[in-house]
Amino acid sequence: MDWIQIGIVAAKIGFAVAFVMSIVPILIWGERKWSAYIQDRPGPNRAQIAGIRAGGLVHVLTDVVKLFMKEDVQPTAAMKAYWWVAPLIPMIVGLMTFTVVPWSSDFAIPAHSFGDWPAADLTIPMQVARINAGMLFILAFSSLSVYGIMLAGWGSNNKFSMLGGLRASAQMISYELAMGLSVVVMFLVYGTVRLDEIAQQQAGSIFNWGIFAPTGFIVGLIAFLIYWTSVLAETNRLPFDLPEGEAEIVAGYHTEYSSMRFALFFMAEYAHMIVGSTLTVTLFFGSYNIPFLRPETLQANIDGVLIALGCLGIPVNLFFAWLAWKRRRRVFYLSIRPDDPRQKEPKFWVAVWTMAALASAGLAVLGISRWVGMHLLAAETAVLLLHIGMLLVKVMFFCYVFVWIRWTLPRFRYDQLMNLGWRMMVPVAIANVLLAGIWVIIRETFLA
Amino acid sequence: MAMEPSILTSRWKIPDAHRIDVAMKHGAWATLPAALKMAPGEITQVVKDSGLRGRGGAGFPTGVKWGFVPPPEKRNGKPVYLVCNADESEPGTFKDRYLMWKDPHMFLEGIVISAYAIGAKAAYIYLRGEFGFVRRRVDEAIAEARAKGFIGRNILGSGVDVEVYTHLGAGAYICGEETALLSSLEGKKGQPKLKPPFPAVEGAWRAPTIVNNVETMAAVTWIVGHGAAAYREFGTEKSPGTKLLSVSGHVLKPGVYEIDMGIPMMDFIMDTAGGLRPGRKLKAVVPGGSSVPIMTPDEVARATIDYESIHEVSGSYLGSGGMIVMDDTTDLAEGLANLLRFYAHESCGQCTPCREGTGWMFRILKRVKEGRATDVDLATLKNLADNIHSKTICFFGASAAMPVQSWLKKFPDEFFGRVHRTGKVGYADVGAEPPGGDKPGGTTQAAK
Amino acid sequence: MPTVKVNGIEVEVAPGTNMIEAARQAGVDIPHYCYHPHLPVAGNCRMCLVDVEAGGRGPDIACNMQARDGLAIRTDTDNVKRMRRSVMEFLLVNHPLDCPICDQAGECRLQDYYMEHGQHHSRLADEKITRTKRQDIGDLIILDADRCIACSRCVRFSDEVTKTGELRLFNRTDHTEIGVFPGTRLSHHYQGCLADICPVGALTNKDFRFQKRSWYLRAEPSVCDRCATGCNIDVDHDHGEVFRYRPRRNDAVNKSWMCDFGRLSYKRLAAEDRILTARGPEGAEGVDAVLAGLAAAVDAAARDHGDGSVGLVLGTRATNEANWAMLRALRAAVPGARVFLVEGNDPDAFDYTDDLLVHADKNPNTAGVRLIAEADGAVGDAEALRAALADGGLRLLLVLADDVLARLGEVRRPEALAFFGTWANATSEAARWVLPLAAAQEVEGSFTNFQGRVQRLQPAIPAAGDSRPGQVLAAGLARALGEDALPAGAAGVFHDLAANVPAFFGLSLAGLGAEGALVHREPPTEQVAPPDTRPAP
Amino acid sequence: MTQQVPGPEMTTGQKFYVREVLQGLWITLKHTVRNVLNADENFTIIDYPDVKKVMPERYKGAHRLTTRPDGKVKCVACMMCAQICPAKCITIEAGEDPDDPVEKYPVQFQIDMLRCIYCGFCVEACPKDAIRMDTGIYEINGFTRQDLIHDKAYMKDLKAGKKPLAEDWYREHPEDAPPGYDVKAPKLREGY
Amino acid sequence: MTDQAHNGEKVAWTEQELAEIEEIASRYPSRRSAMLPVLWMAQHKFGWLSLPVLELVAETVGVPPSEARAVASFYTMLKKKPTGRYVLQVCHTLSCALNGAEEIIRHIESKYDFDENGNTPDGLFTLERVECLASCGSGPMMQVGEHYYERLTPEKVDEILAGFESGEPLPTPRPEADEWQWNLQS
Repeated sequence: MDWIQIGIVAAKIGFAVAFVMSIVPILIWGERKWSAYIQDRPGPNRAQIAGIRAGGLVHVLTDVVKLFMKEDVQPTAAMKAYWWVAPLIPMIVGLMTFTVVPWSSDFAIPAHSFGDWPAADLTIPMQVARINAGMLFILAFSSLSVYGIMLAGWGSNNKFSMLGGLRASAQMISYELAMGLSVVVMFLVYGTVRLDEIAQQQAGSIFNWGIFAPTGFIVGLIAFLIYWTSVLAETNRLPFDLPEGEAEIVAGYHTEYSSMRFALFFMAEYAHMIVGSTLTVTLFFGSYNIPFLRPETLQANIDGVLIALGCLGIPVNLFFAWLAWKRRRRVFYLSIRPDDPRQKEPKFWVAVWTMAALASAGLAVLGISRWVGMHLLAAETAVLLLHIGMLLVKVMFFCYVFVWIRWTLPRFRYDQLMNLGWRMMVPVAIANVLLAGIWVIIRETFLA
Repeated sequence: MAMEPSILTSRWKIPDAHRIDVAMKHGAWATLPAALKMAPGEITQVVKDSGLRGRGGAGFPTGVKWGFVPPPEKRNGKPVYLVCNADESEPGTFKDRYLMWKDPHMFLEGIVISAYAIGAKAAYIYLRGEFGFVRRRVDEAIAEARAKGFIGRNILGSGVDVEVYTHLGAGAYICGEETALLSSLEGKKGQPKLKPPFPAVEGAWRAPTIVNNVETMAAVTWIVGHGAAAYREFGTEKSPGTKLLSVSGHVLKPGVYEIDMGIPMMDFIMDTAGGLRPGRKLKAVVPGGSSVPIMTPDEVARATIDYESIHEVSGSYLGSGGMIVMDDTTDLAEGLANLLRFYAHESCGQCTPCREGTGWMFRILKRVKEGRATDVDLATLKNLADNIHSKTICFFGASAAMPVQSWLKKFPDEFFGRVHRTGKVGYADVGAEPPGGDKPGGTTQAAK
Repeated sequence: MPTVKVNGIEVEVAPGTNMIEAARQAGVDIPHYCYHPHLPVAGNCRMCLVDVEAGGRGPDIACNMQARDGLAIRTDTDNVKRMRRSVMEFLLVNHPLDCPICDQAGECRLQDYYMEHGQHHSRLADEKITRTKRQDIGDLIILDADRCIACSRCVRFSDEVTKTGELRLFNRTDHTEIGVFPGTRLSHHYQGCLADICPVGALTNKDFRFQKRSWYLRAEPSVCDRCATGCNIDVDHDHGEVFRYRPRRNDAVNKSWMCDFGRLSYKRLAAEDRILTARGPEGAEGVDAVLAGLAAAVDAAARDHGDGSVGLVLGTRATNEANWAMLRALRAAVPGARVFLVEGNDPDAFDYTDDLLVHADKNPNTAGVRLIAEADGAVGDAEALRAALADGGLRLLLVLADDVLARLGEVRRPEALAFFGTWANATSEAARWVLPLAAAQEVEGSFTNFQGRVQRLQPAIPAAGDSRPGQVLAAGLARALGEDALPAGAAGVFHDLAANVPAFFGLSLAGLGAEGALVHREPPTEQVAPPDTRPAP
Repeated sequence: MTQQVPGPEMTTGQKFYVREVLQGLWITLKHTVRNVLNADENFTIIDYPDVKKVMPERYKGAHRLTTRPDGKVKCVACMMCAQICPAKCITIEAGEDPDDPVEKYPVQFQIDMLRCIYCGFCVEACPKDAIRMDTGIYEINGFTRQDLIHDKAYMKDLKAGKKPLAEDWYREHPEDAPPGYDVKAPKLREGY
Repeated sequence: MTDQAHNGEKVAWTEQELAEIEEIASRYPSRRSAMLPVLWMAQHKFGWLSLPVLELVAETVGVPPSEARAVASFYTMLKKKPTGRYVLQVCHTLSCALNGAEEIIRHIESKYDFDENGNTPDGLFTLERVECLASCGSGPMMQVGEHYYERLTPEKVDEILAGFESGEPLPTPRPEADEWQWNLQS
């Protein structure tokens, strides 16, 4: 391994961490705003920078500042080692699991693209670690996060924390089983545990997606439902957030945590959401693939795609700019003082959306440039960016589904939770595995 | 009319009959010497036999009343007082004033005889405050009689002492009620006292007291002089004797008439009293002072003038003989309001129903008169009258209630025509017979 | 004894009893306003109208109906209900809607009977008649003629009880208005009773005015301690604060009345000069420490100078129990101690006496202490005390409740003085040890009034500050002196007292009842064993 | 002991809750979409605290003491509100006003808003219409406990918050309406 | 006892009046029974019953002053306010009302300017509406002093009042009824 390869791996690690960690604050903001809209509230709207509130995004900044500045309260009777290490585990686990997720098709650098380098065609897999264990690695790691919660619960030396920790571990272990079984179904139908291969298999039509064709529809759908439900439980999100049952056990396992330690738990939850969404997308929803556009096709027709995207982006962004301009007549702006700094906001938004429109125009220009043969942007790079963008869009959609479900459904009772897990999902998952096996035999035998 | 007897009024036509010399020429003070020769019990018996009923209004047999005075051994050494009730205040009644003015010796003689009969050493003539001029004449008569030895110590050498004093009231209708009169005589507010004890047992100054009307006293003179049998030749079986009637209102010859009891009422009104003004029809008659129930022309036509007949025919009373005749020009609502104003003005203010109720009834009637009332008010009025009647210390409450009850009952149209009809109240609610078309009895809260 | 029937219940009553009282004995409450058991019958409110079943005619008022054989009344017929409703309506026709500002609210007969007998909707469509409101007619009375229902109770009270006749009903008809002669004021010292007997809010107590709504108050029966009459009172209190005294009916003592001096004496419970903490030679130390110091001094005096150098003055203002417990405590520890009884009035007693209720002796328990002293046999009087003080032999004097120094006047003071009292006075000023004695309304115990009637006190409020009942202090002193056997509870002390003082033979604290019990004028020769009413240990 | 009230029997399909869950999701989705798109109409979502909701007339907000024309409070310290208050949060000290025909007035009238449960019984019980909760004030806050004990002086100065709803107000005062607002066909209360 | 109501004059009885009071009081078993006669005397002497007068009466009769005021307030003929020289007491009860008492009252009211107490500013007249005066048969009627003016018509009222205005004294106390009583006319 040479330094370049090490550099490439380091860059990929950096990207993976950045991918998760940059979505987390946006997700936190998104959850606040979406939940507010679901409940007909305005959501966060007080924090501002020079009158610009950015729809409440500034609050995330203030939260970060606040959490850094806050006193780190440490219970006297806490078991120090456990207590210290506990918040780290879920976060590390969340980031670790992301290492095997592919975020694009392989990135090929043709030989001698940059003078002498590379010596031969260099194919860089777009995932941090392409290991054979693949999904198994994820299963192994994600089950570790329960340690963080258990240690936090135990180490806090607080009965609420302890109860929360116990609940969490019982819940996570219960649902891991069903989750594993539903993943097994996908292994069967894909015939591999490697996520990059799974992603490749789903290219093309959306009927190549995991929940559809390769799985004979019903098997994949059932597997998806079980998997998604388990993911909800694994991430301790509503309707399965019993470890934090505020009404009964205060805040559960992280009752005693404050400041950045609490923030770690907090972020870990969102990191898990992102990882969960990413895996869902990877397993069932075509991974990074753009529907109906195989990577090869995409690369071949990248000019047209860029032009189309850019041209579509301009009116859309201008429409949003127009909306923003219209919003200056809201009762809100009539209610606050004329010299209030927030009066600038409509202009700000108009500017932002105009910039976005310009960016779209730039995209179109890039496509045109390729079309006329100027090659301002390499086709491979464009494909990479489009794939990452596609993945981002899909992941964000499922993150929204997380939030959506949270603010729609009420919390389960603990016995209901256990009932559902053990008496409903596990049998159904086992049956589904059988079904999948039959399907695979049929497929291999009759349809091949 | 030929049949007009002249027992009490025998000296009225004689000029200056109030002078003792003139009066004695015509038979005054002739009975006294004979009476003094009788035992007190004998006189009482004669009066009892004559069936003389008190002429003040209640019609209680005089001799029976005298019999209530405890015998000397039961009096604890207390004296007996005779009080002559000359507080003639009943609207429509003015016979006593004539009697005292025209022929004071007639009743003075009766007073002395009565005082002797019941064993009283002092007799008080309680005159209403407005009768200052009458008092002067009575005082003169007393002085003349005293000079002749008919009044004072050792009357006519018989050893009997009777002092007669006049006592002037000061304007209060209620002082015509015997216990109120005694209170007033004692120098207090003229408020009726509780019965029992009755005045004949415990009256003025807590001593046995007999209170008799002026006309009664005058009749006693005649009865003792002529005997009970002679007296019974006049009048009817149960209402023997003659009666002074004072007629007022819409008749051509109002005034005081002495009549033989039992003559037809309509004849009396139409002939003796001069009849109505030409072209007028009789509308109603109040036969015995304002407080007795009213009579319709039909009842007048059927009734004869005596205690029983009037009550049987119309439920009314002969009372004090103050007959008020009303022709068809009369507005009965206004008339009743006028009467109630009188009662509201004259209530002594002692006991609750009368104190508060008369004023309230007047206020309602005032509104009825002015057209500001509804038929619910009429039901209230009737109900109030029922609530006052016989719930009070003295008879005043009933006196105020009876006109309301009877006027509403017998002339409902007069009142219903003056009020706003809500339809909640029917004729039965005011105690009236429902006419043909009207449904019997509305139901209102007031009526309940 | 005539037998009458009330609602079918036969009841035998004393001759001359009216039917309201007879019905009360039959357990039937007949509503009334103008009738008052201690005033002449006026019969003008008409609220007590009842149906006469037998022995009379028609509906009649119960207050003016004397019980006689064969009389039967009913109070539960529809007619009676109708009559009550109509009378209530008449009473309220011109009554102002003053309940929110009226102090009588909560104990107002109009309200009570209205809830029970009223018709609960108004038929009055006309203006009400108004009369003069808020007239200041006496030191203790505000008159609101508008609220008056002309029951004339106050008129009869001022005519028959105080015989001053200031109050009259003026005018007639519904303009009848209660009042005094313009320019004059109530002059007697029973003004508070006017507010008590007024069934509505026309006469209200200026002192109590707007202080508290009556329904927040709880009443505890007690006895007034301002003079030897010992009027029975109800102590109205809320959350440990006394707001007023009201006379409690006791026909043998105060009927339904009490004087204004006694009535206002509730203020003394929270007065500035209350002794709230124990004080010894070194300042405030706590009751037990001061008692210990006092006991040491008693011991020392008795040891050094003989028993006769210790003296005790019994308190005519303290309860029987306090006196007896004190006497027993000292006699047990210092058998030869000299005991005195100094009668007389303290300087803080009010200077007024009449022949109605206010007794010349302003101490509530003179009679009781006399009896205790008599039973003890060796109690000296004021002269004896003066003499004992003059010769200097009396070195330590314990004083219970009374301002003995003021009563004695110029006298040589003892070397050391201990004062058990409720209010500061000349004796407490001069005392070396001062112990806080709980006031009469704060303790359980008994007073014996001038008639020899033993009347029970019950604690209405907790004792103020550190103060304690006399028997508790006495028991504490006895303990400090080494005597542990004496009872400290009031019932126990009274039991002991009844067993030892002949005049009290056979009495028990719980057995005194609401009206008290007379002591034996001539003590029975044999001791009657009192019932032991002490609670089981 | 609680008692289980039997509900209607559920069908097998209902037991899976799939339809119900989807219904719920559909509703919340609708709200999200509408709020995102209607954001500039700004009436389903109010930009509190810069824009405050006008409370309906009968909204039970902070208490106020009504006054007579002469400026004195109508309250006569009858204690009815204190009596009825289930939270026992009203403290009144009565006094006599010698110059006033009403005689009795509250020297002090305090409501502990920390205890108040906004039941409105005090308003019902008041015989003088002296206390009302019609201020429309729903922001009851303070930095100390003492701040949240509203006293007579404070409550006396509060005014009735009987503001018309925005559409009523704009109908009468079109000049105040936001530009483009259609006075005749208001679409303001949608979403309530 | 002095009072503004009596121009600062002392309110007291003369010797002669005291003797008369004693004579009246001797007629009754209790002294307080002389209350009404003494009140009458006081009213005749002082014109009306002011508070000092009531106090004097109460003292004379031996009752609390409040009692004297209570009694005086009960009776309508005892004047608690100053009156004019001629008190025109017009009956307006039923019988007189039937015969037009209101008309007479309105007529008198229209002639003079009466204040709320019924007095004219010159102190000559006081108009009072009174209840039945026992002259029902001869209504409408009014009493001035002790004299009954009966069967009134507006013209007759004018004549009577004109006489008073010219200072004519009150006629001899008597009712007028003699002149027209039907059954006495022979």
